[in-house]
Amino acid sequence: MSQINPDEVFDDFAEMVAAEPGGEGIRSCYACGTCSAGCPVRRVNSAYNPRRIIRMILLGLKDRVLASDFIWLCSSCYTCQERCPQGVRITDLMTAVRNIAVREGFSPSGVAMQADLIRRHGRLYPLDDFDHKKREKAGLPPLPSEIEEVARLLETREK
Amino acid sequence: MNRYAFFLGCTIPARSRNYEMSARAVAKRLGLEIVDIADFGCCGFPMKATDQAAAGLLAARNLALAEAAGMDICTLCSACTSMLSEEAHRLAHDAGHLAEANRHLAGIGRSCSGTARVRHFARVLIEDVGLDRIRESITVDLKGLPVAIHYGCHYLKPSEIYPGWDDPEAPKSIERILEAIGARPVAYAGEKDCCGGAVLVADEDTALGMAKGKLDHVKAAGAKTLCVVCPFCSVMYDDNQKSIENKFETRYQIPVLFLPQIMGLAMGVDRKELGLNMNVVKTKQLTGEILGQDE
Amino acid sequence: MKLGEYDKTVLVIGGGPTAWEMSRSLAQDGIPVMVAAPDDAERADMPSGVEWILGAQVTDVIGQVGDFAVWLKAGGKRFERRAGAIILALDANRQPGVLPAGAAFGERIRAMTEAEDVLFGRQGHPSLRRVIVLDRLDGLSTAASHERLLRFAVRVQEECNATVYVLTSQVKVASIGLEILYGRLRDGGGLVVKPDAVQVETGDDAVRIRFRDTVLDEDVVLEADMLVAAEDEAPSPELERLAGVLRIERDKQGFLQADNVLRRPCLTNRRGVLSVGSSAAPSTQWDTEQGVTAATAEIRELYRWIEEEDHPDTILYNRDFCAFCLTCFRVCPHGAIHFTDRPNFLPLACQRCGLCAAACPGEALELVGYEKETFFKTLSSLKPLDVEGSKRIVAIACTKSAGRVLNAAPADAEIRKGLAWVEVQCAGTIRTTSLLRLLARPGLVDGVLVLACHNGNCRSGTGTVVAKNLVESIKVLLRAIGADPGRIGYISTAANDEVELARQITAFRDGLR
Amino acid sequence: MDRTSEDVLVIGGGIAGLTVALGLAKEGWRPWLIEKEDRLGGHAAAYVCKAVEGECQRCGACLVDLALKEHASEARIKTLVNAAIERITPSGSGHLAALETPDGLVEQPFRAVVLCHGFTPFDPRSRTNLGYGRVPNIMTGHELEAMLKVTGRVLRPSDGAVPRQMAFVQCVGSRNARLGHPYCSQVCCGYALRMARQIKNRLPETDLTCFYMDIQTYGKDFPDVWPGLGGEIRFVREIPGDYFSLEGDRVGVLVETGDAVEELSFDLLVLSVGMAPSPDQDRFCEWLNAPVGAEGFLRSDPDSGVFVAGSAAGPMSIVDSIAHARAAVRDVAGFLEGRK
Repeated sequence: MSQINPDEVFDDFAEMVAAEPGGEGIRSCYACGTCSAGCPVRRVNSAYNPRRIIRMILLGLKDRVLASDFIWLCSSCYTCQERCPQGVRITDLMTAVRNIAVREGFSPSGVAMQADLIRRHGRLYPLDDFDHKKREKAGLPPLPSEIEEVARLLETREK
Repeated sequence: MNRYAFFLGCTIPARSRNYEMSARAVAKRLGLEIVDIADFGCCGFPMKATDQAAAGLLAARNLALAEAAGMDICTLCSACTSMLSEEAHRLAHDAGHLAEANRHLAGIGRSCSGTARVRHFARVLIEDVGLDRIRESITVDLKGLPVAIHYGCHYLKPSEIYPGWDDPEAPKSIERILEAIGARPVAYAGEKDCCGGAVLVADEDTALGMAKGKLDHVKAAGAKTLCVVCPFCSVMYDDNQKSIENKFETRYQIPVLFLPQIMGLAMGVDRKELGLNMNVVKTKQLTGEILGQDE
Repeated sequence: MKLGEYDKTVLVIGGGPTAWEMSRSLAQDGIPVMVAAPDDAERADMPSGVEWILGAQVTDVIGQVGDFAVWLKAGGKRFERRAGAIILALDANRQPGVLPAGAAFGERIRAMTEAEDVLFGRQGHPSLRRVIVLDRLDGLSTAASHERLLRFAVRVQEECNATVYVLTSQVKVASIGLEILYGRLRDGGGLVVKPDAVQVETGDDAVRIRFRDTVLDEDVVLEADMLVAAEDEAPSPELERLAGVLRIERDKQGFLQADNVLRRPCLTNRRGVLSVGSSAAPSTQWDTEQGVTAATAEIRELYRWIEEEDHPDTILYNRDFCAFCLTCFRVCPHGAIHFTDRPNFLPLACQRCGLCAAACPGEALELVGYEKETFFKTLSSLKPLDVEGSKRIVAIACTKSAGRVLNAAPADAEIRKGLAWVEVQCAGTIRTTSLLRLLARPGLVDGVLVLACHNGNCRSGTGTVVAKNLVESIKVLLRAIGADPGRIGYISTAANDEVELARQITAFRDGLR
Repeated sequence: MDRTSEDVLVIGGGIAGLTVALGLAKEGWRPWLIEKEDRLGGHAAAYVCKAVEGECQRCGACLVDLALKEHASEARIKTLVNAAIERITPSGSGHLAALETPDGLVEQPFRAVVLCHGFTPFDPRSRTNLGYGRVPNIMTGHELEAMLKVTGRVLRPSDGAVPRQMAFVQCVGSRNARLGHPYCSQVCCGYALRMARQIKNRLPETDLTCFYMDIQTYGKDFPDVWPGLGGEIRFVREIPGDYFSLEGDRVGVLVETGDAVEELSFDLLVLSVGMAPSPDQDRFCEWLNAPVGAEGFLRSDPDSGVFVAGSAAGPMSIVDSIAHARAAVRDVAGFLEGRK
């Protein structure tokens, strides 16, 4: 039976999350359970438990949270966020936590790949000749294969 | 009649052309002028998980393009709708954020003021076209075709970025459109449940499990088709229906149609023009019953 | 010592903040105040026009509102003073809850009062990283104890900028301002946990607490610089003695106000003896403020009542039948009987419950305006019912509950069918003989009902119980003589309980042979 | 001082208004008591006695009837029912009130105004996820009070059947930052659990569940009642996430269990709705510019002769409303006597 030990507790983790856009309201949580009870992901995969994640963050369990798989399970359906009696923006909170995780070097390959595709092509799915033919055949207007401007926008920003 | 900057996003032009075709067909029948803006790129949604600031910037760029063209945005994909609406909402309510966005957009010679309005195709139909005109456009009697509606999430939520729109806890908008075209929306358990599309990348089993739950309820409710308004939802229920059937050793054979595909049928639009032959789960039998013919 | 001189001075008992607030409020209204402070700590900010007797103990009190004789002990002397009213305003006795097994108070584990001195006392704030506040875990904390707990926790956060963990079983925020205080705690980074299985281990450098986090469903071990045990707002130890001296009721926890909503906010069973703040119940700041101000209103009202209305005798006394047995003195719930060579019935103290008259073995006492004027009148006015097969029930009804329901019911209401009733100030008024007289008229009276108030909602406190026991004893009597005990019944009710009362009266009627 | 000329306007004939008017009358003043409904007593007059087997549960609901009885024999109060306040405007050192009464418009100057307009029960329709009005057999605590008071029984609205499984959901509209209700309504634990005990006593076969966050200490008898309560009621420290209708008009809810989400169903579900400021508050605020407290309820402004008593000043029980109103009597009298 696992146990949480003092050395796992980072006092400033909750602060870190609260400072990230979307994480602001985390401390308003009453742990009432409305979020977890209504969560469609949780009904299928009990590893995902938004209330538990919030409690872990408030306790300061930084590594446990950031290195976990469960923070990537949120389907961002906003059911919990719409219902939270304390106005905790739980879906946005998960985004915030994911962003922190990525910056700290934890992110599933799929997620990184998607971001990379967009960086390079400005689209999740660049249109190749095959797509162009299909579109033409379907009588759909032509579209550029890539949006090069997106790449430039992201570069200028990262500078 | 207003003109709309038609925002397709990434998935639709490449993977859900049937949605695009049917939407264009219906728009034409209803006299909606939709304009393609070649420079539109990714809405930003897929980048949110890694870098929400960058995601917001991609959205802001698209909004800037629409503003420059002097048009509101009409979307088909619910994820695009929420990503763009969310950014529009922030740009309009957070001056600091607007300035920050423009600082970056300046780097590619663009700027925005946060005035562009973003609405989903279905919302435009209800608010700008109106149910009466939709009713008038009907030429085929759907004879109360039992349809299960999957509203999906981002079409309704977060509700704060959709002021004056449908109630996420008891949505009615698509129901009203379907009733207007002579279909019969059937209630089913878990109507509000998420398709799981966004979990697909992280955990396929969970995503498919979520989609399965919905298909079970839809089947139990005796609906002849499942109506969707988002390509992600379609991927989960249509493209993945076979793999769900195999994974859980069950059988559904529930055609999954995009809202404009059903509308098109009621307007007597040809199957091909609606891209119905591109749906993964075969739609022939369904349309056959409706049109009383077999192609 | 003699009575009979009206004196407006209010005796406030207590030396702390509540007594201070109380005397200030009275003084503001131009009411003379005398404070008997058990401790002898001088106070700089004494309200003007207030006589503050330090180290004073009230040893005996007789009399009635407007006219109390009080004996005090102070500075080794015993002396008598007069007062028009007495207000108990002692502050709570703060007791830390029980620590988990193995834990003991010391450097790192302190009770909250002590911790306040250490952390906010003169020696300034020691630098702390983490503080754990451990509350009792049986759910019996109060808004009062949590008001203090939350204030403490927020202060530790803001002044020592430490991370605060609060372990409790129920967050008690049912008082104005507490939810907002709880919000301040959370916004400041404080975490409230509702744990199971708490264990505490002390090391030299830190205190370790192990508990089951019911949200994580995992055991958590936290390390902190200090563990602070929350404290209950318990009754001051003085209260028990004072209750004896003043002959006033206490609740189960020992506060000087019976658990009876009719006494709230500040009344006791004795007119002119009030209790406020933590003398009456565990009190938040808000409760105390309301109690103090309400008590001032009460005093004003009492004095006006004394001055502007006449106060005729309430009890008729027949010395010839009196056995000087002190029964009346013992049963009087309102301290309205002053015994000299005879019982003296103090009209300002009497609340006309009639318990004394009912209990008097010699029937030497009679409640003015009851027996002859109402009971016998009703009895003699009874005519046999003309309707065939219908049953006549005579009820003796407490005017506060059943009396009100019956009067409000339309004449043709089911509840009033064949029912005649006598209203009494308190069901405790009823004499055995009255009920026997009724039962002795089978031709005229089929059933007899005693309609009293619910237990805990009785004005005299004991009248309900007395009436219930009376009916039980008469049932026994009837059985003994082979008569039908079903002819007499007891029902308790309330002014807003008409549906249930009707159901029970109908059931009683249907049960009559 | 000639007290008869010192008119005080007491707005609202609930327990607070009655207590204030009675107290002032006893002090010799001549309060006007204005009630918009056709009867005095306010919300509490509709509450049921919750006694269990002859033992009072300390809810205080009957205190309203006692106040009404006292009021009936108090000549110094000028009482107007079915009366609305058209407007209140400053006039000299006091306030000029235009009262719409059954006998037409009355204009009357007052030296002091006591706001006792009470609260409004939270309307669960405003949070559509609660299913109220959409899912059959979901009712509010106030509706349950009324049902018990009028019929003495508990029956399912949908079919009049006796509920075998019943649930209470606490903190509905209370302790809710999203709604701008940063307060505990103070009364809901008390009324829900007192009614639950009474129902359990009358229907021993019926299972009772209570979904909650924190159970508040209510009444002096709480220490005696609480330890045994778990034996009568199943306490679940969870707030349901979804409310829906099931076979046989049962109410389904989704509840977190710690390791999964469980679907529970009940014959009848009661939303323990809290207190919200009365809709009338805004008008009084505007006319008298009475300050608004952190919780969103009104505060007294003694300097300008504006006082607030009872649940118009914040959520509070009947017993606390009486205490608050008694205190207000002293403050109002002090003001009229020209004393702070």
